[in-house]
Amino acid sequence: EDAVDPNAKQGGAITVTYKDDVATLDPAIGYDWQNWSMIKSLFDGLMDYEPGTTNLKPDLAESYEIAPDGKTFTFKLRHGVKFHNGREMTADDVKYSLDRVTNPKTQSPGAGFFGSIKGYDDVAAGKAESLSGVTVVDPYTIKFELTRPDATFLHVMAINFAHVVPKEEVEKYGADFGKHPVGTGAFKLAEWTLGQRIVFERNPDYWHKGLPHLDKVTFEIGQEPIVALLRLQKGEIDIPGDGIPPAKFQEVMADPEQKARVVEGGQLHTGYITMNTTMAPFDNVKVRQAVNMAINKDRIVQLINNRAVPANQPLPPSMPGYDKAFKGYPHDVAKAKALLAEAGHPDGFETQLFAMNTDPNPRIAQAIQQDLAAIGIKASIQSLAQANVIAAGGDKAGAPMIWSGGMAWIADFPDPSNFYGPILGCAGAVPGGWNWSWYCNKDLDAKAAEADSVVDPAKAGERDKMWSAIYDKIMADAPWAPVFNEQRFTMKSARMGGADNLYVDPVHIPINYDNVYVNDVQ
Amino acid sequence: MTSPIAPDLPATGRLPARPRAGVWRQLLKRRLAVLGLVIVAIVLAGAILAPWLTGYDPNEQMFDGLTLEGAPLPPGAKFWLGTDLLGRDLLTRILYGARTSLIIGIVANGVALSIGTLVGVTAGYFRGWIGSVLMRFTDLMMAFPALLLAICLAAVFEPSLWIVAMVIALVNWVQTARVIYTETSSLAEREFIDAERTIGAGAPRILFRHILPHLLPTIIVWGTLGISTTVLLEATLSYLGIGVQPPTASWGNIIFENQTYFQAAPWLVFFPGAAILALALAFNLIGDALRDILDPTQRGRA
Amino acid sequence: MIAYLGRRVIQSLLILLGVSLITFALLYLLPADPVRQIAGRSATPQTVENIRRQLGLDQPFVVQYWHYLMSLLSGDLGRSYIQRSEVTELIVSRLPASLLLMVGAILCELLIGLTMGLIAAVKRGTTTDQTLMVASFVGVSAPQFVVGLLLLYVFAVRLGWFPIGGYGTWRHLVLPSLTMGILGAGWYARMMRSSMIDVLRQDYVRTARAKGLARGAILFRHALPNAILPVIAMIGIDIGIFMGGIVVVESVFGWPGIGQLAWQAIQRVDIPIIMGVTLVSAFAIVLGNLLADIVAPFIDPRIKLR
Amino acid sequence: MLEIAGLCVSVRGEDGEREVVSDLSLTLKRGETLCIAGESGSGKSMTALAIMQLLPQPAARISSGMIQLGEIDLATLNERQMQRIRGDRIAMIFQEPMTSLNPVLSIGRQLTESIEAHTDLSSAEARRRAIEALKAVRISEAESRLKQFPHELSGGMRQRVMIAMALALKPDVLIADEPTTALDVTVQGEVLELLRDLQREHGTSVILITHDMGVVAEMADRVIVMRHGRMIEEGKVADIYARPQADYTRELLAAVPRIGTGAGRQVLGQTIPKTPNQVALVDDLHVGFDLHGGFFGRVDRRVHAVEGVSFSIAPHETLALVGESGCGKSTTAKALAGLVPYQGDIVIGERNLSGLGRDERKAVRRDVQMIFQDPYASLDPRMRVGDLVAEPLLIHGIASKEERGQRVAALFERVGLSADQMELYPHEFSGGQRQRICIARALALRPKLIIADESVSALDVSVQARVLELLKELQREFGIAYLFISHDMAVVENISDRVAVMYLGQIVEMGTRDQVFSNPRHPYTKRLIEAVPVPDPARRRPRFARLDQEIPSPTRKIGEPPPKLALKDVGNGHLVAAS
Ligand SMILES: Nc1ncnc2c1ncn2[C@@H]1O[C@H](COP(=O)(O)OP(=O)(O)OP(=O)(O)O)[C@@H](O)[C@H]1O
Ligand SMILES: Nc1ncnc2c1ncn2[C@@H]1O[C@H](COP(=O)(O)OP(=O)(O)OP(=O)(O)O)[C@@H](O)[C@H]1O
Ligand SMILES: [Mg+2]
Ligand SMILES: [Mg+2]
Repeated sequence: EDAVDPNAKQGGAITVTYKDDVATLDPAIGYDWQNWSMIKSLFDGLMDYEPGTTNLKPDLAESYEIAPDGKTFTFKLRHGVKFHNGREMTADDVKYSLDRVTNPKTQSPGAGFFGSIKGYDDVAAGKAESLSGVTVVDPYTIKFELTRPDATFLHVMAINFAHVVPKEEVEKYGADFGKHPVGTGAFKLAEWTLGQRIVFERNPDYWHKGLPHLDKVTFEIGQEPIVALLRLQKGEIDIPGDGIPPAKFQEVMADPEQKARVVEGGQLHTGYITMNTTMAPFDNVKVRQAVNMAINKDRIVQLINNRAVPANQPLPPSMPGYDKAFKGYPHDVAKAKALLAEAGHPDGFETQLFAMNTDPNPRIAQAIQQDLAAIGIKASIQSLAQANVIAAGGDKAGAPMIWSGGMAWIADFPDPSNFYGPILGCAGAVPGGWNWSWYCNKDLDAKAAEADSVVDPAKAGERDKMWSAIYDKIMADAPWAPVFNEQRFTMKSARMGGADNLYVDPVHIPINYDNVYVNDVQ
Repeated sequence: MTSPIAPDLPATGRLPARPRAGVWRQLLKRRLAVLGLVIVAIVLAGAILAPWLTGYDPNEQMFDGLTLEGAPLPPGAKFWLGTDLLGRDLLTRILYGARTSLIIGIVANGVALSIGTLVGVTAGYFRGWIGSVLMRFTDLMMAFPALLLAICLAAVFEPSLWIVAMVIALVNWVQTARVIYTETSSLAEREFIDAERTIGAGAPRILFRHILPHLLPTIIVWGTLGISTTVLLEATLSYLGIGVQPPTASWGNIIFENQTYFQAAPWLVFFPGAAILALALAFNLIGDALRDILDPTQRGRA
Repeated sequence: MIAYLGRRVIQSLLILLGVSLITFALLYLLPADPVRQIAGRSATPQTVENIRRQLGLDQPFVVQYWHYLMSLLSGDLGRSYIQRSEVTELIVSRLPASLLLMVGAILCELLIGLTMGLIAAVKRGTTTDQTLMVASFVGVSAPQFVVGLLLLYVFAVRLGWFPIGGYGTWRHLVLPSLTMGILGAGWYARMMRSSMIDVLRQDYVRTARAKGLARGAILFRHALPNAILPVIAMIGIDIGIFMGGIVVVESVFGWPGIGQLAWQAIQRVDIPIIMGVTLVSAFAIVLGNLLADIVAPFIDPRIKLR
Repeated sequence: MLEIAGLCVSVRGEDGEREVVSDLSLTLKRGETLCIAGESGSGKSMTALAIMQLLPQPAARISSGMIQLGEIDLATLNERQMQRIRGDRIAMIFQEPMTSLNPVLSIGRQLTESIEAHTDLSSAEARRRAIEALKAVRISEAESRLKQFPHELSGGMRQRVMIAMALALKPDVLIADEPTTALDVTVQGEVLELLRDLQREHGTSVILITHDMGVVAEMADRVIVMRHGRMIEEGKVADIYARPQADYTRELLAAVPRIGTGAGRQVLGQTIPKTPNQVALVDDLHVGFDLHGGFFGRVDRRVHAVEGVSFSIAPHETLALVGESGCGKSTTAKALAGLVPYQGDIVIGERNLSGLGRDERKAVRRDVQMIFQDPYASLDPRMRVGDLVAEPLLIHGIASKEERGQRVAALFERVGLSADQMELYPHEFSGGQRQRICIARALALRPKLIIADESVSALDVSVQARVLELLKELQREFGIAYLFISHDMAVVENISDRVAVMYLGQIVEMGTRDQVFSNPRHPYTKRLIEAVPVPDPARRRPRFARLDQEIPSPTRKIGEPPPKLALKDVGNGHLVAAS
């Protein structure tokens, strides 16, 4: 077991605010910014990350074994872990939970993560109720057989969709389980007033002794980020879950007292422009490269108050596999023009740029538009609601260019493969898919499979290199123009304690509720 | 006492010599109305002459239009009304934005007003099944969420200024129709309408010459209030992807894009807001004066 | 009266049916696919199809609508695609807040608007009148978001008279109602002024003056009830307008009403919620119009319900 | 009591100010009745309003002069001080009873509020006073009436409520502006009687504005005659009638129609062949208004406004329709003009109105023109009167624009208005002037039949005489027929060839003028003739006998139509209903 912060104080309560409603706390379903880390505090999976880092560690599992072929994983479960309802968690629950999440009736948006488990296809097709590749060896041992070696499998066991749920509670509440979540997590649900407030209280029986530090976490729902910040400034709340609103960023940073309470950290995020590689003229790699060179990323970063760093490749810098040596495309208007001319468009062309309609995305789109105009590309902006942009991207003839901001890939887990499959691989380049550049390179798909079959943790460095090479190749084909990697700025109340990295935890967003504490309790 | 008056005999009446003072002339006699006309003229001139009035391009994001931290510049010598979040000149954007907003606030609003008036007057005057059908349809439209219609239209059509104008017209006539309906039905009961019928006046004449003038105050109230409402509605619609898309400026979307910054950069909300207000007020001043001029019982009022 | 009510109720039901049909059809035509919102980014095409079939979204429009209508009749509005909760539950939990805000807002608009209109009509042509006119236009032209934040900033943050948003006591209600009310007040003020000016030159007002009544009695007892009739009709209309503005105000003040629910649902094509909220708001509008019509005869005895 | 000196009232029009009352001085003693008579538009109403400080805003104002009530100069008082005077010390009854009561307040409220405003009686006390006042104006069931609203009362009752309101506080001065113009003779008789009673009891001074010289003779102590805004004669009523000084007064008195003097007119009655060239033929006309009521909103009662009325009018003929308020005269007229749905037959010219297409109806409509009872309500207030009069010509495409203007100007002169007034709007005219505009409008098309619904009742006698003369002249020249609706029996006698007496929707007596006036057979007819005031102060009637019961109502339950009266010929076509 990892150590508990010796300075931590026990007790106290904090308040966190969010603008948008919390949809559900069912780990098989919740996939939003807000409920993602809430679920992590209510439920546990076999694996987890060390707080504030991207380092995997066993969680409900005490230990695990990987067969040399990389296709069989065996987990030993921790003894004495209890659900909030008092029953002990066993391997049957793990199996049940995975059967449930892959069952189409559950309608889980995360079912696809488990595609490498044997028997997945039958369950997904509704032909089987249970994953044949998951075997309960004994109440404290569970074995997974995969159809292919999968280096990401341990990460998959750490994501919310793999969290363990008690069968009896799920059956009791049926479709409403998401409103009555029962897990093994550090907190349990105490109150849920729809549309207003969710209250978590400390789980006294939490298996990880000494955690959580807080007695209570209250989530208040439905308020504008600007107002949330006002309330933080008045000391009414502790964490504005939606972050510092752009309109207030400079005001906050200009005040040393407030600035001191802002924690900055990296984020597994990349903002990029997709170019539909099946649509003329973006089917010409030179055009795509020209676009890459036309974008003035520094200016865009300046527009969002320097809350990001310019990006030159799909992976964000804090992701394993990020190629530090890669220089990407320079901002070079002349060269971009030359490339366009080579591609047969000396006078440019007209196209459309889709973007989501929430600030600052329309602004960024306009900056991109101006940059494109400088090399002769006249892009008209379609600023739409999220659902409409996604719909256009999933249609092969829908959108020539999309600015990904607002809907962008925030990694599900810290692994380089996570930026490939659905958004750059062939699997995503289908109607309704998320590969909006419709880039499908069979070669790279094979290379990706090869990289993912390197399961041995000792070879992780090697595997990262393989991924770097894949992304470098992608950049040569330039289906995307990466623009920036967002930085996270979490602001907290003065009374909150705990290491800074808990406040920019790469997986617990905005903060790691289990490990933070408040200073104003005895 | 014996001068014959029959149509088949020559008429010998002496006509009054004094010509009638035209509405226009009367309007120009009123200080406030003139103020309104001047404001409208300024806005119109600003919209039409925008390219000659400013040295900037409305969509040009200037490097020196932002601070190094990416903050917009307050009003100053170079940028008279300051710059926006992308470093564009606000004055230029307001001037060009007037083009969009005038179309919305005047054309779209005018069309909505006309449809509403037409429906309301028809339903109120004819009653019977025409009236019933029209009013039930109005009720339906009123109960139907306009925004949804707008979103769907946006999905079907290529977003453009004219589409948004059409949507606004389609959505905004309903309330007018209801109010006009109520008023028309009570007007239709008035005895002078009966009197018109006995001299053989047909429905069009009664509706346009006798009922419509009485509805004028209501129409003016709704029309002038509609200016601000529609201009702001346009911003909501362009936010949903229907209507003018960035970077095209309109007063509504300048406000809408920047409203969260109203403390950090108040000029971004204040100036376009003032422009909308001025336009609406100007029309109200003209409308009020018109109403007085066309209402004979108000004569003698300066 | 009962016959009248009966007829109106049937008409209202037909209107609601019409609204449900049109909304359903529009949502059906909407190019954004709800199933993909549900299925998420890692879903295989097969998963997508599975979900589509389970939700019955692969069926022809008529069948889908029929199913919806049938469950509607049994009081079931379906289950949200994204939130996965009963729509009825979601709406019921938020409706009281919306209704409260609506009542508060309408009270504010009437109070502010009618007072302004009354004063402007009486002081017609004076500086007071012109000031009020400008004020009412400011109310109508000001973006609600900014108005809300300003009120919040001044009265909650600076002066601390009211809480910074939230829901619960009457003090929570004041600022959001005021924000909504300021817009409506502009409308009511203009309408009231217009109709009051008309009433003030009626013969019976002259009679009242001839009786030596005090100004207050003339205005409030004689002129107001006559002038307020068009305003009453407006309240029914107002509910519809209100539904449009509610989203902004709710989110500024963290008010747990159905506006936010609807807004999020629209953004994510959560059809059952959109349908539910549409029907509820249509119901409110229809009811508002009906109430306005029923109240009218109590104010003007000449009006007969027919 | 009240003294006016050098009063000038001016109104602002499109082209500057114009005096409508000039240099008027008068005194009113306690308990005295002062009648102001004079031409329509001579400033009578303006004078009354000036006293009350209620001149129409923003157009009119007192430009100079003094109005002294006791020691107070009313012209110098501010609004608040004036409030204490109005209602309490000076009360006023207005010319238009229909619009002068607030439609949304109950009678009781409107009565008690003025009592409460000027006394500190408790509300129960005020209520008692109100009931007393209502009883004083002889409104039956006074207590339950308090809850009723103005629209639920007939015109006569409304006027009585107005009077009750004015008298409830026992003012020192009562100004009554044409209090009986809208009423039929029987009710007029009652109202006048009432005024006299009240004056006797409280010693109120009354200013009575009227153009009915019969009423003047009956009521006045002193008379003022006005013309063009100036007082042209003043004196004791007997002196004025006996020895009028001014020419105009003489003219006025000469013009007064008197019962029993109309005989000079050539009687065409029976000589007119019944068919085929009738201008209009009405056969068994029924008009009913359904009333919805009860809990289920079904039709449960019906107003039998017109029940089986038959008559015919020949060219050159004037048929007078008389009867008390609410007996269905206007409704008959409206049916003829095609404004209400009816049963039975109406034949205009040769054509039966039912079963005509739209264009034909329009053509027929041209031949029938109507002059409405309420001139103000029947003129579009937003149009210039010149345009209003030209409108029929325009609609029927007669004459060029210029010619139209000339024709309208000629019409204006013909009805005693000046062509300059064509540019004005209806509200800028006095009650009588408006009526003349309506007449001009009806004449514009030179129809075959003119329906004149109380068209001359609002006119002063001299204009009345002129208009009647004009009507007759037109009849002579063009053979226009008239359906002349009136409650003024003297006028009726003066103009009509035949007379039909209506009661509760049915005709109870019909015959030539001589038959009806010299030999009235039906008791109701007799009563109508009796009720006419005599324009001679020397021959004041003792007391007018009131009917004990209220006028019966034409509203009946569905399925209980009123019994049909059979008309019997008592000789030479003189039809009388058996009573
Ligand atoms: N609101 C007004 N604006 C302009 N002129 C008016 C207005 N009201 C009345 N007048 C004019 O004032 C003059 C006097 O009108 P007033 O009403 O006093 O006449 P009157 O003697 O009462 O006539 P009648 O017997 O017809 O009622 C008329 O010439 C009329 O045209
Ligand atoms: N639209 C209507 N609805 C219901 N009842 C009506 C309507 N119009 C007239 N009446 C009623 O019909 C009856 C006849 O009315 P009408 O107007 O013909 O009377 P009138 O003889 O012209 O009386 P007056 O001399 O007072 O004008 C009255 O009792 C009246 O209340
Ligand atoms: Mg008069
Ligand atoms: Mg009548």
